[in-house]
Amino acid sequence: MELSKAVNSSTTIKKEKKYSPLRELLKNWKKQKNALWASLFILLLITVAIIGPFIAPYDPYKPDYNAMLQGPGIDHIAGTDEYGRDIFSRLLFGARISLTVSFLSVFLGAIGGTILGLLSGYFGGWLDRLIMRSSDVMFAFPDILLAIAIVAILGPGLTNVVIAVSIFSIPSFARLVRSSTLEAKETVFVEAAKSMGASHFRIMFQHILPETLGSLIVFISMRIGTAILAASSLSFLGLGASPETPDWGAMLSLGRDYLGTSTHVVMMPGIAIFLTVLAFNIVGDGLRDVLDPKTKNE
Amino acid sequence: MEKLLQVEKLETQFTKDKQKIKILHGVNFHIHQGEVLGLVGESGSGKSITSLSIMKLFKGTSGEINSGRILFNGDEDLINKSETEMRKIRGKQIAMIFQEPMTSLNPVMKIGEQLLEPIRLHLGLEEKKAKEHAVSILKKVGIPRAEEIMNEFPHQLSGGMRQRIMIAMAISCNPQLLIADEPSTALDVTIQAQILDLMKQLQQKEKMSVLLITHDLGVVAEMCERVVVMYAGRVVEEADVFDLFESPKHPYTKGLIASVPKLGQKKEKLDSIKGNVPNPSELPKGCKFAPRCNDVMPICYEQEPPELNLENARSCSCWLYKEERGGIRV
Amino acid sequence: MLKSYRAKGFFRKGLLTVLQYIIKRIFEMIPILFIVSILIFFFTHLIPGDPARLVAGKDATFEEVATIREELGLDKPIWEQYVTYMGNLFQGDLGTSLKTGLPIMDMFVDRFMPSIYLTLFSMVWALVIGLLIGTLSAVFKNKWPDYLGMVSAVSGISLPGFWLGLILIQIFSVQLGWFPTGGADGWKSYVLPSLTLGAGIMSMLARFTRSSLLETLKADFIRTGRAKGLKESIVIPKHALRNSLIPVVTIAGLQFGFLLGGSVVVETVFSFPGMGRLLIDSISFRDYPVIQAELLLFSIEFIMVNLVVDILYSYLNPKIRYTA
Amino acid sequence: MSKTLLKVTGLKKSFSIPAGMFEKKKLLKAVHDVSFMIPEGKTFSLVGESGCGKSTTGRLISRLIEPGDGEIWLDGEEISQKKEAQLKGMRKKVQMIFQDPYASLNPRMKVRDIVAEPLTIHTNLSRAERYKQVSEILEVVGLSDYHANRYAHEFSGGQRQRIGIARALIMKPKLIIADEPVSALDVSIQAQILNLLKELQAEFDLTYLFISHDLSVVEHISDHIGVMYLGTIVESGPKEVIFSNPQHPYTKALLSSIPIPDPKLRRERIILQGDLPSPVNPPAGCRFHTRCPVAMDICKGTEPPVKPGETAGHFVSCHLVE
Repeated sequence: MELSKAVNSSTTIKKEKKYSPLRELLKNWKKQKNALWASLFILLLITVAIIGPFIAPYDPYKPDYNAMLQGPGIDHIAGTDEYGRDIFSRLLFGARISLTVSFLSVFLGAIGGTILGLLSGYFGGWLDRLIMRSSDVMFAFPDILLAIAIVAILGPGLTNVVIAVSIFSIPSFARLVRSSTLEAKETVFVEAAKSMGASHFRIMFQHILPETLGSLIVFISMRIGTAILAASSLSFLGLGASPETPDWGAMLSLGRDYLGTSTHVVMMPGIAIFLTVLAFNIVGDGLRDVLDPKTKNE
Repeated sequence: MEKLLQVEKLETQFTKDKQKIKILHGVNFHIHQGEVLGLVGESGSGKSITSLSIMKLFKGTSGEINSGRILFNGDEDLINKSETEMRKIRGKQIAMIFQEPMTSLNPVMKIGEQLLEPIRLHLGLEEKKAKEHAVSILKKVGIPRAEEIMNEFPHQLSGGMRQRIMIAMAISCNPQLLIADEPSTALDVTIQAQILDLMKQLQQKEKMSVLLITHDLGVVAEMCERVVVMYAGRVVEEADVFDLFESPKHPYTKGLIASVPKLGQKKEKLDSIKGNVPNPSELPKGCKFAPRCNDVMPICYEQEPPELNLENARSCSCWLYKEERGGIRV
Repeated sequence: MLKSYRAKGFFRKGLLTVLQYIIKRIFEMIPILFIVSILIFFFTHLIPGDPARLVAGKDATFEEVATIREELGLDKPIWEQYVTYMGNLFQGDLGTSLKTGLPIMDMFVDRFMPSIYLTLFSMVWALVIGLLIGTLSAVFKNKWPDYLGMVSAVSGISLPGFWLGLILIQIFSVQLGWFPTGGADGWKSYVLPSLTLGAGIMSMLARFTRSSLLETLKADFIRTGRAKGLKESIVIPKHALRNSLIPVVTIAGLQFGFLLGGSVVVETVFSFPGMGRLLIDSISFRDYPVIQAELLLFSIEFIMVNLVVDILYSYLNPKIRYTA
Repeated sequence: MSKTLLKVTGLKKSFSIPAGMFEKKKLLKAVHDVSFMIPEGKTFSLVGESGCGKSTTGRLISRLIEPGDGEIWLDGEEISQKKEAQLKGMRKKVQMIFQDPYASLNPRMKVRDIVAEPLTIHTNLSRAERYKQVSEILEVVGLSDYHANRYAHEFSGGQRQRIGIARALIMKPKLIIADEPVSALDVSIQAQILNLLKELQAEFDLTYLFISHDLSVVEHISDHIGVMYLGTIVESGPKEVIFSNPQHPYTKALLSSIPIPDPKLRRERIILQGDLPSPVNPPAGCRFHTRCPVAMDICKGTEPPVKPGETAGHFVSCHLVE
């Protein structure tokens, strides 16, 4: 009698919650305080990028020669530029440009790189050598220089910036995915799947790709930061967005002549770029802690 | 015989995600001068943590000693020693060998450099003398071409050789106590035999005390004079090696010995211990072994058994041996 | 006596394998350089616009343009142009600028060294400070030096270089007047550009050093060192740092490319008379012989740096040094 | 005498390993002329130290790696040269159990999907039918439906190994290749798994190829044993013969090296000197001669032939044996 009671009390101490990877992820994500704030900031940016045109107080293209180079104030919270255009409105529009350009170019690069890296790592042999040697050649050009070269050929413009940035992203993604594919390929559970007679397709997509996702997501988030910096550098150099576009880099480029007199013209877009890139980097760091098993338990 | 090391009510805990997890729950045992003591247990029993606690090697981990005493050489309590004082003991009076010979040596330093470190530090020998000493130690642990090996890197040597180097490093300053944490587990059987043989010889020649930590009952039977069995961060049984294998007292020890396949034993079915090794953060109430025990009694689920002294200087923590609880077999 | 000879023999063997390794790497570089040169050559020819027309000017007649085209050898098939170009290249002739009509070699002479100094200064301070911050952060993990170091590092990689440059100019040149706003005369003019250019790399190296060192500190041999009774002030530099430098060196090499690219932006911000600014000027003028020569030079530089890194890596890692 | 399920003759495999510049590629001779057979319903164990080629042999037979030379007859069919597409039948008949129960189960899949994977690959059963079979087989290995809807890493080593066994059983295979299935487990759990494997063998008439370095485990589970050293089987035969009357000096040394869990049986051991030679440069002649305590001159030059021993099914490769 006493015994069975004791047994019951010891085996039913607690009814643990059922494990689910998503819940685990959310639980760990909440522990990443900085990353949580940074991801909220990014969500806000995305919202702004979508609804920006509706909430912008002024037309970002319309010059106002009565209000040139005004400092931040009640009428213009971020001041105005040399044509009297409202900087805050331009920043809102710029968020849409920056996010579109960086998301598009990183996703294009990520998709291309992932496919190449997966094939290269999984099949090895001549395919691997071909893909890796080509990426070696690409790596012979420093990142931004490659983008500059591509834009030099294609001509300036935002579309070409997207193409340039995605092309220079491909080899990095390919290498990343290849190395985690090689790692995953050596795992015993992949061997187990092979021993069961699983097809290449099943092994690649059921067993290997999920293994690479963690580091891929981390890299994507870091890469978006890089892409924003690269795109704005190109615009700054006059190789990206045309000067009248409310692109953050282009705004900075125009504003530099007024740096001495109206600092805000340069400060505002600079802060926007800095905070956005910072947010993506912090989110990347947080994701690394959550997703990358190597740095877990730190 | 005099006691070289006395561990009393040692409690050690780790912190994970701001939660404190106790790994050792009051560990008691002692080692005599010149004795080989086996510390046996399965994964999670806390045997390795016990050795790290003795050395206070917690830097870089969240481990800390909560309470207890670790008396070394009579009345020196290691727990009260500062880090500086501990450094003078580590490698000099108490030395340690680890399980993984492949990763326990620094891959970018020559063997000689690594071997000379403790010799210079603790013995204060000048360059030439230190080198001579190092070479003589290498020869002592059976390393051929000792002078050449001094200039080689770890990755040029086999696992067995690296473990010999680790042993050489450990005995280079004539320690009173050698803690060997699974020294032969990662090695092949024939190499394991070499290493165990070497350790036995050195122990007898140098009159060191050895604390041998292992999960392998075969190694224990072969090497040790006395044995301490650990389960879930506690010592459950302590006895002379012959007594322990002849008549194990604790149901866990009994189960452990019975579940090992033995050469020449014709048995269709092995005796096994039911259930699983418990996770240190989810221990049951009362006796930690109760859910897996064949002789479990109601009290086992309620209260932890005290450590009971039995005849032949052995002890056992089990309610079976408390007479007023109806314990029957002694 | 015999013993010491043997030991020396071993050392020589190590040296020999390093030499072998270098030769092997140089051989591997050749096809890559070759392909890179082809790519650059053909891609620069894809740049829209007629160079002959550019040289001749807007008002030139059709005949004039044709003559110039012939002079420049642009009427020949592109393969032939490439062979001629490579032939000239091996004789040290990089071609002539369309814009200035000067030999490109002469244009590079004045600009090459300032750019090299700029990248080297940036790399050196970034390495020193990056390693220092990374090491301190790892040693004082989760204490204030770590937080401070890592906050500045993550900010450093998020700062747009051109913006940082502009702000530095505003503060230190315009307001305080400590340094010139541009040019390349004397060490003072290198300070702000190097600071700007190195900030990103410094931050990356600091982050990487930290994580690499933390990883190494978890290794078994660190515990062995502590069990020997070694002080932390020996364990960390002698045992841990040496091991964690191996991956840091690789990363530093890759980041050098980032520096070369970044120099284009920074030179533009600081009106620095170097290779990077020349590139941007040439692009806006479509001065494709210059673009071509620049790209080739940059990629050779980058490949060379990676070679040096590989050699350094093989030196730091005895596993490579002693296995062949 | 029962039918032979697996017969391996003259199996060889070398791997080329990267070499420095100006050097020829090196060959690592992992398996060098291995032959043995397993009667249906019996257990054959390959035992040896690291680098002896026992795991490679298992992987060759399961066609995870391409055999270099030799024949593999499974259930009357030669499978060593078949293409992957032709191996469907063999893949159903042969299943594997792996050493590391933590690594061999995909951490991102639920237990029931892991166990059902062979069915997903080889059959057209509906999901419901697959899961029904999964819960039946889980019960057989001592788990329950409670485990099916969870992820493998929520369980302990022993339970995970049971999941691995369930996955191997679900296709009702004839041959199970178990590569060190208990060496990663705690002692008290090892016994559970060994008992389970024995029970399952009786219940489903399974044939085991058991690969292990642990002679005590091997003795417990096997009918026949092959002792491997540097890619070759140096001695093979019925368990009783190998353990009570070993002929090869390596087998003797190996048996003598095992620490016996009984302090009363402490004994003088044969301790082999030196390290295992590298399979990249195996010694000429008898591969064991560099460490053999009774080596003769002939051993250095001539590889010993396989000679039958006194008992039926006992074979030894040693110049000393007449």
